[in-house]
Amino acid sequence: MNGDGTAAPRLRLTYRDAVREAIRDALTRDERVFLMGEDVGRYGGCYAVSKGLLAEFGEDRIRDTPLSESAFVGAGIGAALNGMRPIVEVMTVNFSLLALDQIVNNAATIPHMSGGQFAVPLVIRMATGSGRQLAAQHSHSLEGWYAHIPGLKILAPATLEDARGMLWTAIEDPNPVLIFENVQLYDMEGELPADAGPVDITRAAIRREGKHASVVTFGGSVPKAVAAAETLAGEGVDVEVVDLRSLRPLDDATIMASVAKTHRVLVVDEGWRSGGLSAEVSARINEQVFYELDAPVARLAGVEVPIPYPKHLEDASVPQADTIAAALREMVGRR
Amino acid sequence: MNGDGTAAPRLRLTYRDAVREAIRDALTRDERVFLMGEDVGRYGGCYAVSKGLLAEFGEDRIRDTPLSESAFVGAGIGAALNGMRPIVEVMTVNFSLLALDQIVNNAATIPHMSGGQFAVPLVIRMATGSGRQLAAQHSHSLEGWYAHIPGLKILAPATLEDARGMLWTAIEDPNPVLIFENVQLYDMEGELPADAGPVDITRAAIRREGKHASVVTFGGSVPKAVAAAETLAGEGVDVEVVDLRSLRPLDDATIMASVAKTHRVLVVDEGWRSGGLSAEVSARINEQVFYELDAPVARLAGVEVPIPYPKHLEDASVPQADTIAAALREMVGRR
Amino acid sequence: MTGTDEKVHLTREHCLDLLRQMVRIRRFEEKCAELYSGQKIRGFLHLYIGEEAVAAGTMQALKPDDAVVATYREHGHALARGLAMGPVMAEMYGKVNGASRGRGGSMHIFDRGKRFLGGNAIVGGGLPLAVGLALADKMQGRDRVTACFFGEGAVAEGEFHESLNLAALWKLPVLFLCENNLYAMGTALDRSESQTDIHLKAASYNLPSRQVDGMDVVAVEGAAREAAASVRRGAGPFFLEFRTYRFRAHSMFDAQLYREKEEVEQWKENDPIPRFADWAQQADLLHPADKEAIEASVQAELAEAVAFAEAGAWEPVEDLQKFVTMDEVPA
Amino acid sequence: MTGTDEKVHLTREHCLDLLRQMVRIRRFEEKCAELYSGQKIRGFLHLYIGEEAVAAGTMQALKPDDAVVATYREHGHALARGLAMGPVMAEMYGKVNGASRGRGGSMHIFDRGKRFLGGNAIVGGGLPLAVGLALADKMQGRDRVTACFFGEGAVAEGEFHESLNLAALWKLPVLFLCENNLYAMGTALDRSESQTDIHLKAASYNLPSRQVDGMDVVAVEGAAREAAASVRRGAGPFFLEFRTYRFRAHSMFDAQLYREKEEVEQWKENDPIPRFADWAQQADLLHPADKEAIEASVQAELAEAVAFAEAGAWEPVEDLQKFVTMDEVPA
Ligand SMILES: Cc1ncc(C[n+]2csc(CCOP(=O)(O)OP(=O)(O)O)c2C)c(N)n1
Ligand SMILES: Cc1ncc(C[n+]2csc(CCOP(=O)(O)OP(=O)(O)O)c2C)c(N)n1
Ligand SMILES: [Mg+2]
Ligand SMILES: [Mg+2]
Repeated sequence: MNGDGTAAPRLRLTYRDAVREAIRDALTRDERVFLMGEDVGRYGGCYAVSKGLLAEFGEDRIRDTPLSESAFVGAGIGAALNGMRPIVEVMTVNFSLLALDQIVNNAATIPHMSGGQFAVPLVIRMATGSGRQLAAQHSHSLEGWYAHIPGLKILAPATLEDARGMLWTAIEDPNPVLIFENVQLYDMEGELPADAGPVDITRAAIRREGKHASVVTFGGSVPKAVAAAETLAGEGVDVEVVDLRSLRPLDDATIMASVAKTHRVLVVDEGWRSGGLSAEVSARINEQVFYELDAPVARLAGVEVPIPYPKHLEDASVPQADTIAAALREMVGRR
Repeated sequence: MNGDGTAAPRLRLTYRDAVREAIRDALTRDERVFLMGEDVGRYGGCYAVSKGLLAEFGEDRIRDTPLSESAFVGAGIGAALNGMRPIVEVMTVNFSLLALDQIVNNAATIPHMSGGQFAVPLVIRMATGSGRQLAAQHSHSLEGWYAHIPGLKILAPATLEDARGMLWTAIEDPNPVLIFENVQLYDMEGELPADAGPVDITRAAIRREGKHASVVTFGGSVPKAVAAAETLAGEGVDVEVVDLRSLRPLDDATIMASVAKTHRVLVVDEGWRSGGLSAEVSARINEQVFYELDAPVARLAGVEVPIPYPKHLEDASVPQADTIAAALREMVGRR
Repeated sequence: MTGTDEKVHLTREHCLDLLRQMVRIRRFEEKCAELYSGQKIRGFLHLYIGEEAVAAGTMQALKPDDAVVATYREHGHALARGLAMGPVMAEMYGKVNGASRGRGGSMHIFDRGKRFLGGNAIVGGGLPLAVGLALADKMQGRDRVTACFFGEGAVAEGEFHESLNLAALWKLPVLFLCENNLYAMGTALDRSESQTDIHLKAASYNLPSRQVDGMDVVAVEGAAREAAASVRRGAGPFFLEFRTYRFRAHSMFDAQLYREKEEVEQWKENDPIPRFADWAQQADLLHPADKEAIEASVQAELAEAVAFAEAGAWEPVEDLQKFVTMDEVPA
Repeated sequence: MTGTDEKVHLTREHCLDLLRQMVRIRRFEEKCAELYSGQKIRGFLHLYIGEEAVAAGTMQALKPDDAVVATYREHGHALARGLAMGPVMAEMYGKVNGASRGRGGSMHIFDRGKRFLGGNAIVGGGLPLAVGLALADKMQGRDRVTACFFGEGAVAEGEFHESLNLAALWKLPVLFLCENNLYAMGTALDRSESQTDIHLKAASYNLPSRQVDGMDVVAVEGAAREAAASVRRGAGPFFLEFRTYRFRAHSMFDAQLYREKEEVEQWKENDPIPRFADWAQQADLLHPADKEAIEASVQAELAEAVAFAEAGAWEPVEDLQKFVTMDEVPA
C-alpha cells in the first residue's frame, strides 16, 4: 500500500531481477553495505545478477575480487566484525568449499567462542543446484548440508517475493546468513509490487493449501512441487505445499501443523538423500507428530551421484514435477 | 589362529597403538603405501599415532608435509590416481575443511565424472571429536557430515579390532575412504591377538545383544552406549548396542534387524543434531520398519554449539553414558 | 614429433604438424560455437581460440606416458595431446561415446589411454592433483613428467600457492604451464594480482621460471622442450608463463564489457596461426598448398567427429549411478 | 608509550615499560606451565617463552583503536596489548570471568575493548579476518591499523597467499607480523618452505617487507613503528619477519625429537630479556634495582591474576547455547 491508500503498481520481473533489486535496495539503505565477489562488477556477475550495479554504486561498493574464495569470504567476516554489512557472493556452492574453513571455523564460531563479544553480521549469497548442464563441479545442492552448522542461518528463497525480500532481513540479522539462490529459478518470471520490501525469515510458508498430503520442500523444488500438486488436484488429490524458506533454523511449527492436518508427508529435497535436509525434516516429524502419521514419512531426494552433464541424466538426478507427483500418488495409494 | 592350530598370543595395547600397527602393517605389505601429513614424521604425529614409523620406514614413505591441507590432500588424490596407495593424515577434522574442495570436487567426483576411467584408492585418516578440552576449532565431529557425500566411504572404528583392521581393508578399496579416529578413544586399552588383521567394513556390529531397546551409534559414543547398557542391565532393561562402523554406506540390514527385534531405538551421535547422521538413521528406520516401532525413534546427539573449552561444558555438549542411560529409561518408560 | 629432445627441429614435417594441430583446434572450436547456437552443446562452453599455440607447442615436449592436467578450457589441450576428435566432440554432446562417457561435457574431458586427467572446472583445483601425480612418479622412479595447465586467474588461489611450494620443496617432476590470457572472466590481471608479472611470482617459490610469447608456437615448443628436459633431469618443477589472449568471450554468456574491442583486434593481429604459417612459408618450410590441404583434412576430420557425436547413444538412465563408487582400480 | 611515532624514544620510562612487558609475559607463561602440571589448565597450551620481544616491541607501535589478530600462541600478544592478567588467566582456567567467558581457553583469547580479535587455532585462519578488518577501516576512512600475527608455518597455507595478495592489491592497512621461530610443531622451516627467506617470499606480493631480529626488543619496536607509520600513511600493507625462537616445546605434548638440545641452548643465550636488560643497564637507562622491582610487581600481578582465576565461577551449563546465534551486534 502506498501512503495515499492505493496499492503500489506491480512490476513484471525475473527472480534474477528481484535479487538485483534487493541488493540495490540494501546498498541504498545502508552505506555499510557492499557487494564483494568474483566478477560481480565489470562482468556483471556469473549469472548476471549484479549487472549494472558497478556503474550505479562504484568500485568501492561493488568489489571484484581475485579468485581467492577463502580470503574474500574471510575478509567479509573481518569486515562484518568491524562495522560493515558485507554481502559476499560466491559464484557457485561448489566453490564455497574453498572457503569453508572461514565459514565454519570463523564465522559460525567466533560469536560463541568469544563469549558473545563479537557478532558477524555477514550475508553470503551463492548459486546452488543443477539444471543448467554444468556437470559435477558446478551443480551441487549443498544448502541442506550447510544447515548442519550451528551459528549459521540458511535461507532458500523460492519465490520472487523472497528473492526480493530476504536479503535485507538477512543483512539486519546479527548472524552470518547464507542465502542460496537456485540456478533454475533465476529466469523465473512474475510480478511484484513496486514497493516490495523485506520479508520475515522465521516462518515456513504454505505455498498451496491441501488436505490429503503435505509436500515439505524448499528452493528450486518449490515450483516443481506446486506443479505436481496441480497435477494431483486434477486427479482429486489435494496436496499442501510447505516451503521451508529457512533451512536453519527450521520452522517446526508450520511443518507439524501441516502434517497434523494431512497425516501424510513427502519431503522433497534436491540435495543428496543420505544425510540431507530431507532426513532431518523426516526425523523431526517422526519425533514430534509420530502419532499423527497415517503412513511413514516419505522422502524424494537427489540421487546420490555427482551431477552429470547430459540433460536426461541431470534431470534424472533430482526430483522433478512428475517424480514428485508419482511419489505423492504412491503415498496416497493411487497410482 | 596360527598355522599350527594354536591361538595367537594376545597383546595388550591402546587404540593408538592399534592404529600404528595398522599403518606399519600396510607399509610392510604394499610398497605403494605411504603415510603423508603434518608432523607425522619427526614429531611423531599430533596424537603420537605415527611415533617411530619414520625411523622404521624412512622419509620417503613417512612424509612430513608443510601446512597446506589442500595441496597435500590433493597430492594424495593425484598419487592415488597414479598407482600409489597413500594414507593421508589430517590432524583434526576441523582442518580438513581446508581440503574439502579436493575431497568433494576431486576425490569423490573424478571416478564418476570421468566415466569410470579413473579410481582414487586413497585413505584419509583424521582425528575427530571432543573430550580433550581443545575448544571449538579442534573438537568437532564431522564424520556424519562427510557421510553425505557420494563417492566417499566413511569409517568410524570404535574398537581396537577395528582401529587395527579397517585400514588395510580401506587401502584395498578402490575408492576414497575416510577413517575418523575419535580422540577420546586413543588411550583406550585392550587386547588383540598378535596376528590381528584386516576386518570387513561392510557390516555394522552388535556390540551388546539386548531385547528391550536398541542404541544405534558409532565412534566415540560406542563405549559410552555400552556403559549405559550395562547400567540399564542392572535395572532390568536389556539394551542392544549397534555400532555402525561404516557411516557411508550404512548397513541398513543390521540396523533394521535390531529394531525389528527390540521395537524401540535410540540413535546416539556425538555430532550436532540437526542434519546429522542421527537424522539419516532415524529417517531410514521410519521408512523401512515404521510398523515395527513401538515408540518414535529417539535421537540423542551433540548440542548445536561450537564445543567450548571448559570440561563441564564440553561434557554437556555431547552424549555421555549417563545421558544415554537417561534417554533409554525415558524410552522404555522407566525414569 | 613428441619426446625428450631439448631443441625444436623445424623440419617441414614438423611445421606441418604444428600448423595442423593449431588448425584442428581452431576449427574444432569454431564448430563448437556453431553447435552451441544449435543447442547441440549446452552448459558452459569455453573456447580456446587465440591460444592454440600454447597447447600445440607444449604438447610437443611430452611423451606418451607423461600426464596432462588441464582446465575447463581444455578442448585444445585434449586435441593437441592426441585425443581423437570424435570422442571429444561426442563429450560436448554428452553422448556415451564421449571421452568421459558424456558425463562431463566440455569442461571434463578425460582419457586414461592418453593420460589426460581432465578437464577440471575448479579454478586451481588441478594443481594439487598434478603435484600428486608427479609425486607418485618420483616415488616409483619413473621417468615421467606431469604437465599442468591453468590460467593466470588461478594464480590468486591458495591451491596454486600450496602446490607450487610443495612441488618445489619436494623437487617433483611437474611442468607448470600458466596460460596468461590477461583476463579471468571479466577480471583483468592487474585487478587480480598485486604482482602482475606471473613468472616472477612463480620464481619466488625457488623454481626455474620463464615468460614466453604464447602466440609464437615455435617459442612455446622451444621453451616447453627445455623446461621438460630440466624436469626430466630431476631438477624439480619448472614454470612457464605464456602470454596469450582469448579472442572470444570467456564463455557463451559474456558480453565482454570488461575489455575494449580495439584490444581484442590488436591481439587478433598476432593470431598464432597465420603468424606461424606466414613465417614458415617465408622460410620455405611450408608451401602455399599446404594450408589448404590441412584445412581440407581438418574439415574432413571434423565432419567425421560431428557424425560420430551425432551417432552416439545417450547413456541409459539406469547407468546413472555407475562408477559413483568403483568396484576396482582400472588397470 | 604506544602510538604513531616513527622512532623509538628510549627514555628510562620506556625501557622500564619494555622490560616489564617482557617479564610479565615470561612469568605468566612459566606460571601457566606450572598450572598445567597441576591440571588447572587443560587442552593445548602453547607458551611464548623466548619470543617475548616480538609482542612487547610490536605493540608499542599500535594505538588503542588499532586491531590485533593473533594465533593460538597468543598469551604474550594479549598481555602486551594491555589485557589485564586476571581475565587472561581466568580464560586458561575456563572460568566465566575469563577474557572469552572461559569458552575458548588458552587458544582463544578475545577482548572487544582492546580490539583483540583472538586467538585463532587454525593456522593461517586469522589472515583473511585481518584483511577484512582492514578493509572495513579503509572503506570507512578510519585511521586504523590491523596487526596480524602468525608463525612461519602459516606461510605455506593457501590463506596466507590469498590474504597477502588481497591486502597488497587493495592497499589495505594490515601489518603482517610473522613470528619465524624456525619450527612449526616439529617441522623445520626448510622442510616446509621452498623459499626459506620468508621476508623475500612476502616481498613477491609487491609489498614492503623486512626481516628483523626478533630477540632484540628495540629493533622490533623500531621496525614496527616504521612499518605501522607506513601503513598509516596509506601505503598499504607492510610485512615484518621476526627471527625468533621458542625455548619450550611446541605444546605440553612434545618430546622435541626434531631439534637438538644444543640449538635450543644456543638460542637461550640470546634470551631477549637479559639481552635488553643488560644493554639498558650498560646504557644507564635502567638501574640494577629496577629488575627486582619489576619482578616483584609482576609477581604481585600474577598472584592476583591467579587468585582472580581461582575465584572465578564456572559458566552455568544452562548458558551453554548462549551466543551460538547473537540477538544483536554488540555496540
Ligand atoms: C574456484 C573457482 N572459482 C571460480 C570459478 C568460476 N570461474 C570459471 S573460469 C573463471 C576464470 C578463470 O580465469 P583464468 O584462470 O585466467 O583462466 P581462463 O578462463 O582465462 O583460461 C572463473 C572465475 C571456478 N570455476 N572455480
Ligand atoms: C590449519 C591447521 N593445520 C594444522 C594445525 C595444527 N598445528 C597447530 S600449531 C601448528 C604449528 C604452526 O607453526 P607456526 O605457524 O610456525 O607457529 P608456531 O607454533 O611456531 O608459533 C600446527 C601444525 C592447525 N592448528 N591448523
Ligand atoms: Mg585468464
Ligand atoms: Mg613457527
